[in-house]
Amino acid sequence: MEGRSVVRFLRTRREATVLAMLVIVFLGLTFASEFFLTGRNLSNVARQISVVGIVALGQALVIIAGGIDLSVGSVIGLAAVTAAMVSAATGMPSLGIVGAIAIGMAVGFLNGVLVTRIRINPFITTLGTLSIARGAALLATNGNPQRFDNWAAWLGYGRIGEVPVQFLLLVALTLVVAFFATRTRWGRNVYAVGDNARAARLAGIDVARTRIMVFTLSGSLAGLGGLLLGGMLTNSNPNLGLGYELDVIAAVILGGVALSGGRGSIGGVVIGAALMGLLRNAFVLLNVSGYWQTITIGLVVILAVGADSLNRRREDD
Amino acid sequence: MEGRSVVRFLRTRREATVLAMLVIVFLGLTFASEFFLTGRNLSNVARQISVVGIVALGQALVIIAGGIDLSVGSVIGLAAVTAAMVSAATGMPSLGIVGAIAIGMAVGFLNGVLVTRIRINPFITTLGTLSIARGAALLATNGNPQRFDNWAAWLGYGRIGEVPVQFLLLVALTLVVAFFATRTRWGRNVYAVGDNARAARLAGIDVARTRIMVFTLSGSLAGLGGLLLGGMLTNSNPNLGLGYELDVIAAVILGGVALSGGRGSIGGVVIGAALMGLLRNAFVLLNVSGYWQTITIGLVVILAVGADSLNRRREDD
Amino acid sequence: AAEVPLPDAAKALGATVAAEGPSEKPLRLAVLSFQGSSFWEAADKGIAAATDYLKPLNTTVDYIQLGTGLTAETIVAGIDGALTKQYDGIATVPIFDGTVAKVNEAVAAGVPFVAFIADSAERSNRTVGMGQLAYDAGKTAGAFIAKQLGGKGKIAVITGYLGAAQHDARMNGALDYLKAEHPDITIVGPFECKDDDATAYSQATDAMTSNPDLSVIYVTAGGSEAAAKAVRDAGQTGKVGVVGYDDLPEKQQYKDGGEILALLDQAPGRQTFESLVMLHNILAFGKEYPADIPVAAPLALGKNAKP
Amino acid sequence: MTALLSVRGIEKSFDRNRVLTGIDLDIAAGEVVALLGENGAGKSTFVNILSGALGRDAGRVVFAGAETVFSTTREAIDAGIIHIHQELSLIGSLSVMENLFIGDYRTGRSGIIDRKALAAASRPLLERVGAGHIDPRRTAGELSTAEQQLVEIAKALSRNARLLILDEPTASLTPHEAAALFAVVRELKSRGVAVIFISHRLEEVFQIADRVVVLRDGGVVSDRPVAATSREAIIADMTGRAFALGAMPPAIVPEGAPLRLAAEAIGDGAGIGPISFELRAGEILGVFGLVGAGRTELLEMLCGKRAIKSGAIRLASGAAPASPTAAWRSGLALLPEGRKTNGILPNLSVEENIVVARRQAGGGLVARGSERALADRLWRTLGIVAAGPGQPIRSLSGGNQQKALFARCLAADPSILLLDEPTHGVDVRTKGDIYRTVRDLAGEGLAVVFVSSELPEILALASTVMVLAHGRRTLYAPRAGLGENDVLSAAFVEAA
Ligand SMILES: Nc1ncnc2c1ncn2[C@@H]1O[C@H](COP(=O)(O)OP(=O)(O)OP(=O)(O)O)[C@@H](O)[C@H]1O
Ligand SMILES: Nc1ncnc2c1ncn2[C@@H]1O[C@H](COP(=O)(O)OP(=O)(O)OP(=O)(O)O)[C@@H](O)[C@H]1O
Ligand SMILES: O[C@@H]1[C@@H](O)[C@@H](O)CO[C@H]1O
Ligand SMILES: [Mg+2]
Ligand SMILES: [Mg+2]
Repeated sequence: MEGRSVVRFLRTRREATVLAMLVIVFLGLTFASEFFLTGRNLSNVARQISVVGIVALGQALVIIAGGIDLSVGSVIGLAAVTAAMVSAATGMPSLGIVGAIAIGMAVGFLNGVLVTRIRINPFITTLGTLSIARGAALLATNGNPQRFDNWAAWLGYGRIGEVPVQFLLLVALTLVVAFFATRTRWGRNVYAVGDNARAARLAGIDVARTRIMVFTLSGSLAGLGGLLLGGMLTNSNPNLGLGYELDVIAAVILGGVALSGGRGSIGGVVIGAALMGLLRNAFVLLNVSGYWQTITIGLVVILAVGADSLNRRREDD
Repeated sequence: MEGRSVVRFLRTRREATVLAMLVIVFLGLTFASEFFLTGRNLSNVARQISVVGIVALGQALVIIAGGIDLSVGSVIGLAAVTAAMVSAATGMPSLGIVGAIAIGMAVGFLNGVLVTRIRINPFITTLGTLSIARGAALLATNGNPQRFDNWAAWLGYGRIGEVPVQFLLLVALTLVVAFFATRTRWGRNVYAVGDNARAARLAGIDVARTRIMVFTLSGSLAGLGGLLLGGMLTNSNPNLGLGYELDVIAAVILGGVALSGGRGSIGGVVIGAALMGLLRNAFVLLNVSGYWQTITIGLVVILAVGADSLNRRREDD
Repeated sequence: AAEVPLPDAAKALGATVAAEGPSEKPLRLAVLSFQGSSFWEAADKGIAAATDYLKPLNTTVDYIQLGTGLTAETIVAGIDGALTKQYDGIATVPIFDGTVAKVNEAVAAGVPFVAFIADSAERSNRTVGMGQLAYDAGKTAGAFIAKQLGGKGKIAVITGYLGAAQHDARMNGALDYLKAEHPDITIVGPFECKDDDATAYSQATDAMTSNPDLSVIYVTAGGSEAAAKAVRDAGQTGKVGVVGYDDLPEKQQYKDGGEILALLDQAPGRQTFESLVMLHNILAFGKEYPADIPVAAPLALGKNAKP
Repeated sequence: MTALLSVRGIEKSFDRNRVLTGIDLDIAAGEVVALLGENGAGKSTFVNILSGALGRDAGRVVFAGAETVFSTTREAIDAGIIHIHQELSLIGSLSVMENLFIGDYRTGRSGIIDRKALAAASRPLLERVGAGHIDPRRTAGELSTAEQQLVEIAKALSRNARLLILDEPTASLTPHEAAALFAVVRELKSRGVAVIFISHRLEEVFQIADRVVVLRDGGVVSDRPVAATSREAIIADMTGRAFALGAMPPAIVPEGAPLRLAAEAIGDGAGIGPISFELRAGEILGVFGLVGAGRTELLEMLCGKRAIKSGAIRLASGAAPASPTAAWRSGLALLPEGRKTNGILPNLSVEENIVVARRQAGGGLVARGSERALADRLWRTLGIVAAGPGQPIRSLSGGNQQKALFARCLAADPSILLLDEPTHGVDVRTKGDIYRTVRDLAGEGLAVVFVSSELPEILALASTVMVLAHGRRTLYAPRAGLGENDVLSAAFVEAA
């Protein structure tokens, strides 16, 4: 990119504002804490970003397609216990991995079918499956945490050198999903469907299939998220992921995806997740008081998006 | 209404499906539990519906205007502690009432200004103020519940005969808000803005003012909700209202308000809140235990909206 | 070394463990705890007292606040941060099983680790674990309830979060005991209130309505004062009593009023204070403590309790 | 006579795109000024500035003797400037009567709506625009496009207009309804209301305007009394060169051309059909009818969007499509009516909008290079005016959006082209381009169904004409040998 287009990028893209914000927080932390720029801490941050980031990739596609997926938090919990229980029952960790992703895929597919075939609003559909998936996780385990300590769990806790495996997965998946979104027909169709579903359909796009696909993807990635979270803790609690949906959606929107559909980039989403993770790390490093943490998170979310809005006034409405 | 138009109403309006569902649950409970149709229980149900119902009235207007207000749960907590602390500090319960509603109003107004002037997406804005308001409530109280036991609290715990004062407030506010929405200039403008903000602006409607107004109203009603909840418990916990936003939004959508804005009725919203309240009552009356409660709530939400969707296929996309 | 006398603030919390003396080299301790309720506020008092007490003894205590959301990931991230910042010792409330691996990692790295209030259900290698044994506390509650009922009657159970180990253990400790020892006691519920006062209030109210013969409401976590308020509002004071946890100031009026029969207290301030002092003694003097320090579950009785 | 409106040096740019470079214009009370120009000339931009919907970069506006800077449409409306926008702007969820009095609903200071009074005040307005059959309590969203347009015009009457701006008001009206509109305009004119009238139908200009103002390259290139100009002169001013649409030779279906599609008594079970026809390679089937006749529904059945409940469709290329997706795959391309709601993908680039349908038939990977080349070629062929292929299509002028949608159809290389009002909002030159393109494609063997409300267009282009009325086929005959009257009388057949 030449100089001019860098400036243009910064002026026109929401993810640029968040990237700027990320850089500021990063520099601030470098000066504020001697421990921030240690390999160990960066590795912690990388791990803390990963699950939210991975789940946000799928959520981003759903939102770009004009939907929303509130069920991801519960799917994380359900997949985590599925991974642990399937591994334990079969003695085969690989089946645990398959199970976690498959159960997420199934919930996502169900969401997609309810939204497109029965035509239930996505917010309502996934609010419903949020409850159902959590209930199922509790029912399956009787509320008991499940030991999950095998090579499948290694995906969650393992490191290669200093780098968490989770983070490598995030990086790889980001590349794959970004490629999917920008360079494949199905990915471009996701944007078209979210932008104007009616026009997309008349232009020959199978809208229902596109929507089912993104929900299924989002569910699968949430399933993977559950596997990683359970693995990281070497313990799958049915309550894992409780409330994650709001964090994930915040990351997606921080990253520049429009809640109204049709707009947003995958790279931005990961930047959004990184900003949220960095803040949480800052709280611990700088001993920020509990109540101020809550307030700060709120302020940053508003600031990041607000700075961007002031920068570029919308032309519409 | 004549026979024909009753049928038309039932076939065409989402609130009719939910009303039918409500009637079914009501009848079912009448047979299933001897205690259901006692004055005492109905009075309990009426009280349990009230706060969610009142807060949902404001939320409905926000959603009809094309926005969303995630901050209501936190505003409930903030307003509850404000009521208690202001009453205690000034010795004047009336000032406690004013304080609760005023703080809700202030958060709502802030939401409105951020959404319209800084043009931050409502989801993000209110996700931010959700954090900030909760943090403020915790900060003000240091996490400690505040004794709130004076005549202002009576609004929350009092009954007139068997009827909870809360419920009378819900009924009165429903009538007022319904009248506002259907019969006043400002109310109709709310629908216009939510349906097509650009067209509304071109027709000379002050879109920003309309939006600020609905957010302010929603905040004020959430403030009142906090006052009532704190009063009911004669104890204002800064954590009151945690997670209420999802319940309130579910009630609004169950009641037939379209998340895309422009459509919905106020009466429907109260029916939606009543259905949620009745279900919760049913769980205890019928001793439905633990995990099944979670699953049932999810199923009912999907069923109520799904039955309606199947009934009337959407014409779009 | 001579014990350093405890300050009044610590005595008020019921603390008995004293420092063996000042440390030779400067020590840095990290304590990680949550915020958001009067329970954690009470725990904070112990932290503040220990911070003041240990400062002249060459030990600094840094308080890493974990915020208001109790999750395993938050605790793990907090411990990770503390390890990064190379503290000499760590004290926290590792309430979830998901923390086991991280605690073991800290101990393996040579950082003594003290758990207070609630340990994970699965045992970690933590240096010391102090706190109530939740299942046993539940059993104590069950025995108390049985005594109140004279072995016969009906109780309703309101639990905090289903799947939260501590809440489940308190619930099961009581229920297993009652089912085994007192089959004539009928159990209604459990109902999940998610630590929300308003929900607990409604559930208590509905439970009394649909069970006119109800005598006790057992609340395993947040919401006991709301349940007590429901009893008062329903005019059932003296007929229905609440048994719950944590003897906190806002519950006093219901003990006095007779709605609360008993609260099992955990003395959170004492636990945090003693955890930090033990860490100091371990690091500065190589003092050894038992790996498990059970904290008794004393019953703070209300007016209407049968002793 | 002093001017009611006096405009000097209006300038406007979007980013680096200079759209208006200094407009001067005077309009007197009671004068009807036609504002003409090619797609993207800046007509809508200019009138949006007058009515406060857009800000200006430079220039002065004096209205009714006072210098004005409207920052909101409300101020303009209060001053008496009423603007009917190019895109329909009714509020679908409000009733017709609420739309007529939108914003204050005749509530006065109380703010409380008197529904009876509102309905009573609405009826005469609807009658004046020839829409007396519409119940003012109906929800506006349920009305057909044309009915909505009429309500839109009635809306202008509800306000005390001193200057009425009509931006392509007749685009979705039949000649009959347009005539009713012109009657209203004349009545307003006689009461001293000034009117700015934008249209791409030049014959209308001669019917109604006093003066003709032509915009090109962001400035006024000519301003003449209507009597002192001609169709040719206007076109020359608009395009910057002499230009003639030139009579095209009549189209004829080539002898023995292969059958591409046959509709056998198809109906949707909801008032449309049974309709039968055949379509051969190289044939242009012009479908005429009044608004509401069911032409759009017919196309929807052909492309698989609307279920066929009776009868059957046979396609040379395979089975009848069950969905638009299948339709495009079997070589049917559809240019839908209503470019904003059914056509454009607003936030996507012009290029993506052009290639989207074609892409569905390709592989999984997006072939960027060939897509760009194709979009570039069509872009040039159709003369789309925009900053570049990467510009979001929503910021193109209406006519240019329509051209991009036409390009979308061509990009898919179809064997059958279904066009629903393809020249809506398209300027004369482009209309000519589209006609020629359609003819050329037909010459290469493409089969075309061309739905239009403009009779001259049907007659000039079609090789076969079909007329629908009330969902039934009332005429189906080769173009040769048909006169205007044959077609019109078939369109006006009463319901059975
Ligand atoms: N919001 C916008 N952002 C960027 N460019 C715009 C915007 N609105 C209009 N333009 C550009 O300004 C130019 C003039 O557009 P305008 O809509 O005024 O044309 P018009 O004369 O009304 O054309 P038509 O006959 O097609 O309606 C076009 O090139 C268009 O792309
Ligand atoms: N959304 C709608 N709700 C109810 N009726 C509708 C709707 N859309 C169209 N109709 C009705 O369907 C019939 C035919 O529709 P339509 O106006 O699309 O026909 P058409 O011949 O294509 O006319 P044109 O395309 O010129 O508007 C009309 O009677 C119209 O009122
Ligand atoms: O009693 C519990 C404590 O043990 C701790 O879990 C915090 O919440 C309280 O309700
Ligand atoms: Mg225009
Ligand atoms: Mg049509």
